[in-house]
Amino acid sequence: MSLEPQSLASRTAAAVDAEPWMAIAFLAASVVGVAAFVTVLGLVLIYAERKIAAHFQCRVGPYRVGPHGTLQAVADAIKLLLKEDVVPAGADRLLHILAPVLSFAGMVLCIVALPLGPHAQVVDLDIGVLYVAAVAGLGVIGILLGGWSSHNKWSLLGAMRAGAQIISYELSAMLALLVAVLFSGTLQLSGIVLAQQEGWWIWRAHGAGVVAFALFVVAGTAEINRTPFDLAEGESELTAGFHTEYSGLRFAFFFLAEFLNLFVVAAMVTTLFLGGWMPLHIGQWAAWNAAMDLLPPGLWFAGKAAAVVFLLMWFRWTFPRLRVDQLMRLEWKVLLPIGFANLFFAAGLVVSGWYFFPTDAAPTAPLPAPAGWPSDGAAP
Amino acid sequence: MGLVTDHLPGALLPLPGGGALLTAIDQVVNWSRANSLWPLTFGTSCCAIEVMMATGAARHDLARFGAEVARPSPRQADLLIIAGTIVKKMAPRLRTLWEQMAEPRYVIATGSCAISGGPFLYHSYTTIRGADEVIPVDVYVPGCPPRPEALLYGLLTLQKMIREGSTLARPGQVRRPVLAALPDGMTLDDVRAEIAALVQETATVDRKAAAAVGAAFAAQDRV
Amino acid sequence: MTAPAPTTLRARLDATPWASPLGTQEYFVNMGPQHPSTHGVLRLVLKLDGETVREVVPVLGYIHRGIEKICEHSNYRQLVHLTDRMDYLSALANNWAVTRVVEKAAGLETNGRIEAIRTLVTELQRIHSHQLWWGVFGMDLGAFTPFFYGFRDREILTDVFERTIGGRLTLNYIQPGGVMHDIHPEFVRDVKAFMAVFRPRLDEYEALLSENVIVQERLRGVGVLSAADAVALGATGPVLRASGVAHDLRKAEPYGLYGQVQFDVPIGSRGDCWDRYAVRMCEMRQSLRIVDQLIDHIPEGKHFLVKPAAKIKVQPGVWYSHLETARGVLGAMLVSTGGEAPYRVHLRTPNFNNLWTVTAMAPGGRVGDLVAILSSLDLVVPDIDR
Amino acid sequence: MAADLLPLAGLALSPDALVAAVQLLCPAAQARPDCDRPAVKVTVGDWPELAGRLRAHADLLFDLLETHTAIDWPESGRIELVYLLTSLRRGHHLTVFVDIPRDDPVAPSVCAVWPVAQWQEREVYDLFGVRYADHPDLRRLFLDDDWQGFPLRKDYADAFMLDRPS
Repeated sequence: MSLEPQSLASRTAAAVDAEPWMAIAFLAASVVGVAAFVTVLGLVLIYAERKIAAHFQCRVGPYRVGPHGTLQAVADAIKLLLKEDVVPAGADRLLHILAPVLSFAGMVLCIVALPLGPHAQVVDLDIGVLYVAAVAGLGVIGILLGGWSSHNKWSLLGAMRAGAQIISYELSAMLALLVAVLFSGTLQLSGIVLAQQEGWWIWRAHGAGVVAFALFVVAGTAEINRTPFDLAEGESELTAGFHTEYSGLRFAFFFLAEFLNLFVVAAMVTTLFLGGWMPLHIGQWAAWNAAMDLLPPGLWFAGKAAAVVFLLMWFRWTFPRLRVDQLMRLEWKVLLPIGFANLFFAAGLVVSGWYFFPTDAAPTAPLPAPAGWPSDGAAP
Repeated sequence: MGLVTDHLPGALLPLPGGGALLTAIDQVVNWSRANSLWPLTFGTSCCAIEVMMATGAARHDLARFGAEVARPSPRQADLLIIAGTIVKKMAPRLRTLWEQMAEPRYVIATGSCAISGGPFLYHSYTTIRGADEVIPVDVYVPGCPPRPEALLYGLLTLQKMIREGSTLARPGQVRRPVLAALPDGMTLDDVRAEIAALVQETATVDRKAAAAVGAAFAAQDRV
Repeated sequence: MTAPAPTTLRARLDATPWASPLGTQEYFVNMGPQHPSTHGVLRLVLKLDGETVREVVPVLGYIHRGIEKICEHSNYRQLVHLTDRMDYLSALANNWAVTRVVEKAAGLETNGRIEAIRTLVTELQRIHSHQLWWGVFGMDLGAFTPFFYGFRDREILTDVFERTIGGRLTLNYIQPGGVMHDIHPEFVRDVKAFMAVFRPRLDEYEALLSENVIVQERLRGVGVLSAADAVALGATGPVLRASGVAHDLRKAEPYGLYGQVQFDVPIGSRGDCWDRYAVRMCEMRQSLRIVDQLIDHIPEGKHFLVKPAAKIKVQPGVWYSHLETARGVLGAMLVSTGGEAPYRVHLRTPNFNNLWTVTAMAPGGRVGDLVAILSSLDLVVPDIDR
Repeated sequence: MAADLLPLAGLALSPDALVAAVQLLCPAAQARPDCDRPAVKVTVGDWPELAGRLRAHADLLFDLLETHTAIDWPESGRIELVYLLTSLRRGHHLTVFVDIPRDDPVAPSVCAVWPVAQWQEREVYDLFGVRYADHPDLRRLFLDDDWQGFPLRKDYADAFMLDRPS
């Protein structure tokens, strides 16, 4: 089995060179594929959340619609699609309509760059990590616009909370993410997965990986507005927060984006710290690694992502919500210093090569000089 | 309602087989609406504890029917459960809440207060005599307050009403709740016959039996 | 003395001064009457500066049904069922308050069995009420699971009530002259079974919510109510006790069998949300203690001493009687001019008086604090509005 | 602060002593024997001063205004205000009755003495129409601002109300 990753885009690029119409076929296929993937995944996540919540709470959850309630999310989706769509009087109509689309788009743009398996990645960008971090920020624009345009003070309050919260926690998420980038020596998501061929960063990095993992889980939970950081829509405080005035299809977009963001965070955690689709390899133990390879990489990825999703759901159904100033204090006074310290510690580890199974391609090799520069590498 | 639902019947019906297709679509749509009744978190009085909280809680678990997603915003809710007394000051707010809900929306009135004013019917200067004086109600669940099981039955009745009720071609057509509430295999005529039999039975007096019952009561009183 | 001109809410809001040290604008937000954390139809007009609450103006009357007026047109037996619908979470204590004042006014006797049953079921309902409060408190803080745990255990107790009383919530059980039905033969066994289940569950509650660091952060030092303020604003019950005033009518003026049982009155020291939370958690344990002492010693006797059809008549005069419900002091004042119906009934409800402490506690805190404060007051809105 | 508010058991005055003590403070106060708890009736002129003294006097210490309400007596043309006072520190109770004329019901506000009176007085204003002088915020409490009439008055008539069929 070849684990050499190859994104859909790179495979198609070869085909496009031969047959130009393949470009259109690639576009159409990826649009349909991503749409189907997103829909099915959203329904599964919604069903899983309701069922898991129910079992945490000593009840059975959806049970009557389809066997064990499996069609519950389908019924909800169809109902939401056909529900009346209200734009309140006094709302900024254009922004009101645009906001859920932006929120949804940010999430979909993240998903196309995620390596779900060695051959299951739509686009494999060189700067995948930066790209995901950047487009994930689109979601907050959607939330801010939605709250602003709704002409409702509760919405506005929710949106402002979300804005402050997501932008703050983005910092910690970045710092945690940089640790994995440092160890892997690349910004390419598939490269990061490959760099974990001899072990996942969470255990290979002498503590720095664990700290970064925990940081990223906390900051990620905050970025997707889930309990204990669900201040943006905190039901008991702001009725429904930024989406108070949304109904029908547009609310469904927010709702779906919220659940798929859960997957995006879980997938990022998996990719950066849990080896992505990489089986549990340990160094050069060939027998062990071969045994681990028996499970296909897609299953490895799904299993790890599901475990992280379950962890986040566990948070949600256990913890109460933080207060808005406590939330900020946690970020700026606790997580951020820890993140910085951890980053420097990790940098030290990388430079000294003092971690399990250091790769040969560590940044000790000199970088190639850019074209046109003097060959001795000195700046002109 | 939506762009699609408004224009779909007009576009489909002229086509060959369009009617059958429309019926199939109707069934799917009504199935989804019936099985995804998200209630509004709204309770005014005692009924809120029984029908909103106890029914949603672990033992009775409204989630089994897909109705546990309580939305605090009326825009996202499908079902308004009027749980408790409605007074004059609240009536305009209730109306506003109902108007803010997006179509299709359904209303269940629970408890005597929301049905008729209940214990506060007489000598009260504020109590509205039934929430249906303010907004249209689909299903009434009696009780003071109703047991959670009663609300579940009300919910199932509403689901039946939705499944058998309005179609895309004829929106707004509502199946009457009395018919929807009947168990399977029973028609309104059966009920009428049963009532007639009961009336007949109570109207006929068996003098001998009545005398025996009276004697038994008299004996009890002496003891 | 000059007669003042009555104002309106609009005028009241317009008259509030706008203070904006940063040049930012303060704004009003309506919380309620339909809001998930006002637990009913309480409406609060908040003046906010960003997230900070500057002022809270409660607006009442969204469930004002005129119970006092209806009482004037009811006879002395009919009074009881109306009280079920005020503070429905301590319906039995409400029944008892009105029953006591009618019994006092009409000179009706009770016996040991009646008093023991009344004390027992009222104490059980105090637990019942606090279980619901605990669940809803968790939900207001943003944790949903406590709600389900609270209700899971509450249903066991609801079954106990249902067997003896026949109802689940509005029980209408304690009547002038006795209790509606004698206790069910399985009552004692059921209550013991409940206590065996609930004691470990109470520890589970503590592990899930009390020991959670976020809960402690949210509650400690939030909504501080000094003892002097609590008394001045008329607070009673757990709210008053959390501020450090050991006032509990069960101890101060023992009624029922409270004079014969051992129990402690938990009090707080700082009067913050955490103290109010802790006081109620301790009260559940104390109630279990009371039930424990009484459950095996219910005296024999009749459960109803007045003929069910007998009309109750009261001589002219004024009577007042009060007792401790799960939320504070519930008083019933009865004015009679003779005959079978009261001339005037006034009900002093704990929630009406406890509510106003929020106007002293909330300013300066955040919106999230306000929700915690409201929840720590354990308000039942129909009891405020009557 | 908290410590001095703890009930001082055994210091409660007996009902007779309580009435006598009030009569010392306000000689015009009359005892009300038809009340089951110690009760006095004072004139509306004496009341504001007496209220302050009841609150502050070391032997009385009525720190809690348990409730305040009114009784309408249309036959004698008066509204009787009722103040139920409790001393948490002493553990005794006192009921104070104040008569005001029914056609011009103006009474002094005691919310400077007991702050909770602010809302209790608003309730009485709402339901009985008693106007309190120097009340900081006299508005309807339960009913809408534009409500006509005062429903707990005995002669309140409302086309909306239904009488129970007998």
